[in-house]
Amino acid sequence: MEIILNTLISLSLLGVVLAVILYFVAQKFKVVEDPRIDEVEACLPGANCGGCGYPGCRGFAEACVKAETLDGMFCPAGGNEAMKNVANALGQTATEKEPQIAVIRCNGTPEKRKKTTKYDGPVSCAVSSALYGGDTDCQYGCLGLGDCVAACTFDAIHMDEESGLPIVDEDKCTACGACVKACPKSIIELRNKGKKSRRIYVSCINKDKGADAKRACDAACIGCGKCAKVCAYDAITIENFLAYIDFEKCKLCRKCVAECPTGAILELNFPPRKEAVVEKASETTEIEK
Amino acid sequence: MAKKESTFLNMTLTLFVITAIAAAGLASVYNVTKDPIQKAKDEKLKTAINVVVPGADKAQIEEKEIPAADGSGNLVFYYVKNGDDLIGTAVKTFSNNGFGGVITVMVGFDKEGKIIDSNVLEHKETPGLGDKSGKSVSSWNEQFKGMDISSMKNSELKVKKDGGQVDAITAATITSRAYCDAIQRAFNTYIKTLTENNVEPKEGGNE
Amino acid sequence: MNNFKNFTKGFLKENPVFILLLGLCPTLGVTTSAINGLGMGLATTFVLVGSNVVISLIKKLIPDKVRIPSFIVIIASFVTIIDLVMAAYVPALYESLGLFIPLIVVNCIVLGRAEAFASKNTVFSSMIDGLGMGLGFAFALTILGSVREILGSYSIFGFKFIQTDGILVFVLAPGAFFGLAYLIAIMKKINK
Amino acid sequence: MLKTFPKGGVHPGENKFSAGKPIETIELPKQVYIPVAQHLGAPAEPVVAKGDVVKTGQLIAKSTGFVSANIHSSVSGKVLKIDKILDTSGYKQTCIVIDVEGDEWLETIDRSAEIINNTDISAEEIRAKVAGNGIVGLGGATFPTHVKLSVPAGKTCKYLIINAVECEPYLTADHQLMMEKGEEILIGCKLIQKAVGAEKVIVGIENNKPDAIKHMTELSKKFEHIEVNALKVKYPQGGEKQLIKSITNREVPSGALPIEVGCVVQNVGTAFAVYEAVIKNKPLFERVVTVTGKSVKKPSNILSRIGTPINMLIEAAGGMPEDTGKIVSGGPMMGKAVSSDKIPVTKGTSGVLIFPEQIAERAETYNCIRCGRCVGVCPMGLEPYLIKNMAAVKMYEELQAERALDCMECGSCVYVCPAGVPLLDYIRLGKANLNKILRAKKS
Amino acid sequence: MDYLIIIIAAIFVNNIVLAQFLGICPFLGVSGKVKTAVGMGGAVLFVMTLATVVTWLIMNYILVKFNIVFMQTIAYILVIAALVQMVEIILKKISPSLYQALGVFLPLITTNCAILGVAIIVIQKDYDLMHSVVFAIGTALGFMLALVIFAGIREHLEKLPLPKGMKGVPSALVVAGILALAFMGFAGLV
Amino acid sequence: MAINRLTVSMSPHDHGKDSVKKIMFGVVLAMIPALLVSVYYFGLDAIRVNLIAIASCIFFEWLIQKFLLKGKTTIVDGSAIVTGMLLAFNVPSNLPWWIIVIGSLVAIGIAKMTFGGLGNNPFNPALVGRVFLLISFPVQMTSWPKVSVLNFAMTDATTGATPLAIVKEGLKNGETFSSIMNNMPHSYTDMFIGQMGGSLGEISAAALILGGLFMLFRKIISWHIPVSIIGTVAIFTGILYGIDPDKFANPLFHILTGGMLLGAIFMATDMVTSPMTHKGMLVFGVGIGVITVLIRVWGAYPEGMSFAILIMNAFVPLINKGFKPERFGEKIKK
Amino acid sequence: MGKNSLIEHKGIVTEISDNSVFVELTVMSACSSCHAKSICGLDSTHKTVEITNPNGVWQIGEDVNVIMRESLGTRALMLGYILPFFVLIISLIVFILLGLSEGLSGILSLGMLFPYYLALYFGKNKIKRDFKFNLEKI
Ligand SMILES: Cc1cc2nc3c(=O)[nH]c(=O)nc-3n(C[C@H](O)[C@H](O)[C@H](O)COP(=O)(O)O)c2cc1C
Ligand SMILES: Cc1cc2nc3c(=O)[nH]c(=O)nc-3n(C[C@H](O)[C@H](O)[C@H](O)COP(=O)(O)O)c2cc1C
Ligand SMILES: Cc1cc2nc3c(=O)[nH]c(=O)nc-3n(C[C@H](O)[C@H](O)[C@H](O)COP(=O)(O)O)c2cc1C
Ligand SMILES: Cc1cc2nc3c(=O)[nH]c(=O)nc-3n(C[C@H](O)[C@H](O)[C@H](O)CO)c2cc1C
Ligand code: SF4
Ligand code: SF4
Ligand code: SF4
Ligand code: SF4
Ligand code: FES
Repeated sequence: MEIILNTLISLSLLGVVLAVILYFVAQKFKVVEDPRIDEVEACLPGANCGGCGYPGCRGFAEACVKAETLDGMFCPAGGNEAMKNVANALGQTATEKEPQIAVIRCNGTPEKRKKTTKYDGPVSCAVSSALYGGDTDCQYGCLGLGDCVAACTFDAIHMDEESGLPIVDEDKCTACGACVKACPKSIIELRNKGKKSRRIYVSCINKDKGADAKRACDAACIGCGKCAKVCAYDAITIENFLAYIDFEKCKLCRKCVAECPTGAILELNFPPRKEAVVEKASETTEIEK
Repeated sequence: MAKKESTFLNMTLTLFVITAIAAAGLASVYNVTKDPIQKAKDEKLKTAINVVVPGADKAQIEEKEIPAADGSGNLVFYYVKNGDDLIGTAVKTFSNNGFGGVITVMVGFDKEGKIIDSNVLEHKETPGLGDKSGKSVSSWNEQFKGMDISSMKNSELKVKKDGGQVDAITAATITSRAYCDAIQRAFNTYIKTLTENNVEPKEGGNE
Repeated sequence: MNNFKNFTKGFLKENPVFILLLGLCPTLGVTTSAINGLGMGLATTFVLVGSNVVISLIKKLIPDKVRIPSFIVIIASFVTIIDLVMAAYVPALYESLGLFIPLIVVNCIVLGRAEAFASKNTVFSSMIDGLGMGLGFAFALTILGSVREILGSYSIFGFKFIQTDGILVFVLAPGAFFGLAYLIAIMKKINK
Repeated sequence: MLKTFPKGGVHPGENKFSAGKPIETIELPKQVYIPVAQHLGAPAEPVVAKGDVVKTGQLIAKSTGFVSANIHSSVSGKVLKIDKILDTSGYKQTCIVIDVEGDEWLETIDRSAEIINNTDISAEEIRAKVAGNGIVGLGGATFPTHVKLSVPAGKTCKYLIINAVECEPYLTADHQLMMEKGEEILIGCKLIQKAVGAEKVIVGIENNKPDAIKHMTELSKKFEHIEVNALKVKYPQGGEKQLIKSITNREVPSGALPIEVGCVVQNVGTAFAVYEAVIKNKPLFERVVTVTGKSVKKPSNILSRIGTPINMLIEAAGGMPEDTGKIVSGGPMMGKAVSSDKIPVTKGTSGVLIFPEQIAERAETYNCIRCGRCVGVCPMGLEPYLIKNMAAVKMYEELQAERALDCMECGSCVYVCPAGVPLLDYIRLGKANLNKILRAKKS
Repeated sequence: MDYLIIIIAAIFVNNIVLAQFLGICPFLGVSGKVKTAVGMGGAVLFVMTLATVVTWLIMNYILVKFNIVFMQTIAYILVIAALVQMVEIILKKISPSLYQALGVFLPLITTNCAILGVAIIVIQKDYDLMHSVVFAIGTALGFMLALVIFAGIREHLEKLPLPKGMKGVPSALVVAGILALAFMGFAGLV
Repeated sequence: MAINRLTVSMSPHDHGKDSVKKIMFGVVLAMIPALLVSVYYFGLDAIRVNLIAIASCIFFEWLIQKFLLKGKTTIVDGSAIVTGMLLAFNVPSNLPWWIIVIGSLVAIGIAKMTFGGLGNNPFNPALVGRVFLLISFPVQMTSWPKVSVLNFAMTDATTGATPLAIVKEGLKNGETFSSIMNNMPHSYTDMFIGQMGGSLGEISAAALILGGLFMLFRKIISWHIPVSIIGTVAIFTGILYGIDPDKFANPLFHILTGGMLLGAIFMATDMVTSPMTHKGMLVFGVGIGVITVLIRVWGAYPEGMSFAILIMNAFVPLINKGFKPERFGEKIKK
Repeated sequence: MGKNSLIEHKGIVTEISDNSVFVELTVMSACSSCHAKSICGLDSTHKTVEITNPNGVWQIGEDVNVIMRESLGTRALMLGYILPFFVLIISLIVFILLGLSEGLSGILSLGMLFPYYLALYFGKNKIKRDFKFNLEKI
């Protein structure tokens, strides 16, 4: 019994003393960590890729909790789904964002774009591009040394053995943009993923005059302007002998694709085109729907 | 549903209550476990003694701390008695010369001062090498059984390498030596207690 | 369903040791044998479950600012209970875990914190969470303990399968680090 | 004991095949490609248009700032176009393409061979002529010379050091120039001395050119305050800071200019160009280029017009060897490998080296084995392996504390590295990115 | 002499991290920079000594007196938790700028595990106050040594391309293992 | 004009003659004399141990690179051979084969490949292997066969202690150093040429020094590390010996016995795990010397070289931070 | 420059008063992603730093770098931890040598920290002057 009494007295006293101490502690730590941060963090993919612009997922979670709205907050890795969860957790609404994906704007396979020199140095696009324009006559094209591959935390981009060009894995790419930053040639662009993942874009960024571009690479955009003429939606602009398709305006009608004399415009994930269908633009649109 | 506010009083009270409850709970648990813990401890000691003085588990044990003969610290003597009848004496002894520092050894002497058995209690020797001196690991310390140190020449409780009679554990001479040292210390002290109690000392055995 | 998920995540996806890298001291310190690891793990589980339940029961009564100290008191009480109980009924295990039993406090504070105060959780889900985390911890400790015991003393749960000394390093400090290092690497791979 | 700089340095094989070969002129090309950016600093602005007829020596592109230089036509003929043409940089750059017709020089240029020793010209006038005639440093950095000749207020120049070290293996252009135009060079030195107000001119020549040392010492007796110093052979003695250290034992502080320690360094070729510009009124439109290599039939020192495609020089040196694997513009240690044999000679082209295939490729690379040799040989006292590692993991900002910007890219570290680590590749990357960051911070 | 032996033993022979397995989390977590490691070591030195003094007093003058030694764990953890925070609060109240400078300089991690461990070990070893304090100092110095060595190696490894699976914690643990192996050479030194 | 595709690379375009491979095989060459001596004294066992160690090191390196790291294999660079040989040099010649294999696995797998292979490892692989074995298999690792000249029969040689162990034992038992040395079966000359118990590569000071000189000449190593280690040991033990020549062994004894020379010449000099600058190397060497003597004189182990080198390996990054090369233009600053 | 290196932390301007800018530091090393930080690191992620008389013009919500000389960090460490450590143990040693009992010495040496902190309190203005941070835009 004595022990119980002793215990009771001393420990309770301790409790009171501590309470006093902790009262002051609490004054200092007014911001007790918001438990919602944990909840928000749980909704995030946890890749710590930095795509959101915050230091790691936790940083983003804190920012989300602290900010009054979720405007301008987006986790590219988790995408809309993650943001919806975050919004739920915080009792707010998330702004939907068109899902995006990285595309490689170079199609210079070894057959189309002959190697003219041998690069002898570290396997690094950054180093190579500091040395010279690249081992082909195209000064704009992909160097094929895979800085983008190394930059991707989602294992979503790989070098294709045959073409020597990177390929983006549709399912894995989260459009975090790490590869875009890594490419010294600015070849990679984030574009809207498109319905059923269908995309059309000019797979070339060569700004040389048509003849020069063509000499360097058979797949080059020569800036002839045929595509721009055929486009009914005004989605294609030509600048510096180079066509660019605005993905906001493009309606995926595929007319330009057939028009391009060098095949520089790529279409992705469309069903195979029946010869007959190509003729009638209207039907092409049908297929899409 | 509303959470308690963090006022000074509130906090003090809450914490007071929580600690009080905790204290009460713990004290009860302590009360319940007090005896089993003591029993476990006794049990352990008894088992340890029983290894070196068989029969100790059924006997009473008297405990006494006695300064070592060479003044290097205290040894604990456990007089194992059946009523008034002394079955043997277990001595908790030590040596500082182990490979990893102190080795604690329990030695049992019979009434004549012969070694009944011995065992290591604690050590920091290399596992697998030094710890072979423990009874549970090997029967190495069988060789001490029945030794009558008092009848031995000064040098005999030593490893063979040092001119004694004891076989060392392979590649662990240091441990073996320390073990002998501990036993010697126990014996010397044991003899000293006998002399002090005016019991006829046996010959030899002093350092 | 959600509870089930909560329960299992402690094993692989959010294993406190292999993935969250929490509570590494006891993980390294007590795992000289499988049984020690298991014992430590179960002790931790007990504390975690107990404190989670108690806390989620009374959390509404506690003002925010003494949350943490109350929490500490409760956990420490459970630790003391398990400490006393182990000393009384499993003295051998108690001795080999030694210092690390009181240290359960630190671990459990860390492991249980977020869960215990998550505002929405029910008592039951708190318990499940504690159970999952605790068993995940026990799982990790048992694995590491087994590895070290198998390599270090050629035995498993005390059953010796080769009658010689093992590779001693594995029962010593360096072996703990090596074992954990490669287990973490393997777990990372599995989780991928 | 001959003087040299104390720390670091290497001894690459000298391979001076073209030593002693007289400077020769070759037939004019049919077309020249003259880049508007041949110097450090802002590119020049073309002042001619397609179809214009130009004379040799005529200004075709105008300096666009203080640190920039005029460009003159190296031939007479008609401007064909102004277009992007591949040059030494490995990228396409703006060039003025001229169809050659005859070789009609501007009348203002004194084409006689007579040596005129007239230093009675004011410093301003010297600077004006140097600037007007587009003189840039010919030692490799192509820094506009008039800038260097304008000593900033508050600073004084004690020594004018003439860099005749030519420490790069293979190259012999400066050597040969000294043998043939020694006197002109020394007059050029006097002119520069006057412009910068130096007390003394010291010509530093490495000991592997005994004939040049003798010749120049002989000639220097004719002039006051000119001294020739023989130096122990060690690469990169030609580096400005190393040369100053060797000769004066002064150390230019990190990030500072030579004038900080009272020195100005000019290449011998530059001195000659200054002579020609000031005395003969001749713009810089031709220079001596060493064309050499183990497989080259006729290693030569060629006086080439700017804009000549290098394959013409190679033709003149006996033709392109069958097994050519690499062509380098400049020396083997600092020169730039070019991606085509048609790139034009520029003011900075000191040599054209041809490497056969078997030695064109670099040594096999391993991980760095941390042997410390790169640290030992770095003349700037840097830790190349560390800078490389940091650059490779993108720790660009931290490079500043490691003094990465002090690296002069001499390549000594790569030369000795037994593991063949591409140190300099990454160091350059690191420097470039660090500079980017610093510039961004400033603005 | 006694004290010297305790210190040497605590730093080298029974290094808290490498042999006793305490304070592993901060050891692995915040040891990326040598400067910070030294700083943290300094902070731990003070906090550990302070905590040892206080807990020792509590043990010997409260728990033992009232015969409630079994309350050790709960009393210690409470006292340590409060103490560690108090130090910070006092600093903050006394000189906000000093506190801020520290905050910028150090990632303050309070190594509860190690501090609690030391407080308990000291009691287990039956040290008197002075020996306890010396032991705490030795332990803290051992912690600092391990932390600093480790920070050096980490800083170095960070710049190297390690195999993917070994990056971060696994390689750090292997380094710790080899360090522990090497420190075993000090066995028997005291 | 048809020319080949030109190679484009960054400057410099010239390269010195040394390569990793040449360095590694240089070290192997430098170890040959010590190997020959060990064959002379330990018989074919010496070769057996060497072959097993080298083969298993190469095998594990290949295995790990091929199947775990899935990168290119670099076993041809020769570093695995050096590690294997040095591991073999550091164990008794009668070590069972499977223990050697475990040692190789630890050296290559744990100490080297964990960090990505040659050049990245912070600790000396052979020594990690050795210390691992020493602690794991103390019995086998400390039973040294007695030397017997040209014993090719491979009969069970009797085991004997190393001079270091004999002296340590003796001193601990209160004998004086000189009396121990009088009973010692080995004279200083014996120790110099290699007639004493010990790990198979460490016995002959003469052969090791020969190898060291060769490496110095080939500029594979510089003098700083060996000289600072040996100098420190000589001074430190000299002072102790001066204080009490009965209780402490003399410097010559310390230098000639145990792994002192093997460590100083071949293991501490491993460039991967030693500092980059000469000043740093001196500090490194002094550290090794001091720790070795501490362990030898006061520690439980008779030999402290391996531990000392590993401990100083851990300090290398700090030494590299503290002893940077003198920057050009630094002194003039301000 | 090399010797006098700087410590930088990212932060956000949260408050501006007459001559001070308050910046909340956002990331703090490894702890920022640790689950346990609010227990052990005591919310070290939310540290606010006051910068008196900063150069330049700042706005609330702006991202900035807070810069401090590293030597200041070392000094802060000295004042905050190392000196009180010495006060503690030296007074402990002195009291014990004076022959006081252990418990009393312990309590007294703990008490000795008060004068230390008092001294610190009186010196706080000087400290405030010395410990200066700088701001930089990102
Ligand atoms: C890793 C290692 C651990 C050792 N552990 C012990 C030990 O625990 N006990 C011991 O007596 N000797 C130990 N030793 C020392 C020996 O094996 C030592 O050489 C021996 O005890 C002396 O024996 P000797 O007198 O037969 O040479 C150890 C040695 C090593 C290398
Ligand atoms: C921005 C800048 C300004 C310079 N200003 C001067 C100057 O005022 N005086 C001068 O003598 N050199 C000046 N230099 C030239 C350098 O000192 C140096 O000669 C030039 O960069 C080439 O040297 P190098 O070939 O050794 O690299 C300047 C260089 C640069 C990059
Ligand atoms: C590594 C290195 C080596 C150099 N070697 C030479 C050389 O051998 N001869 C030379 O004239 N300039 C050499 N330079 C260029 C000089 O540093 C310096 O720019 C030049 O002497 C300045 O004179 P300039 O402006 O007249 O060219 C070298 C530069 C570097 C960085
Ligand atoms: C002079 C020199 C000494 C070496 N010493 C060792 C050694 O002691 N242990 C070892 O494993 N490798 C040694 N190596 C080989 C190699 O450097 C070593 O395997 C690397 O540490 C592996 O990354 C040595 C190499 C050289 C050039
Ligand atoms: S492919 Fe590019 S955008 Fe897509 S996930 Fe990888 S790095 Fe991010
Ligand atoms: S896309 Fe860019 S980064 Fe990727 S391989 Fe090509 S050049 Fe390199
Ligand atoms: S680091 Fe720069 S200066 Fe130093 S040796 Fe290498 S290239 Fe030359
Ligand atoms: S010379 Fe090469 S191998 Fe040696 S340290 Fe430098 S980079 Fe590494
Ligand atoms: S410090 Fe994390 S469990 Fe000990």
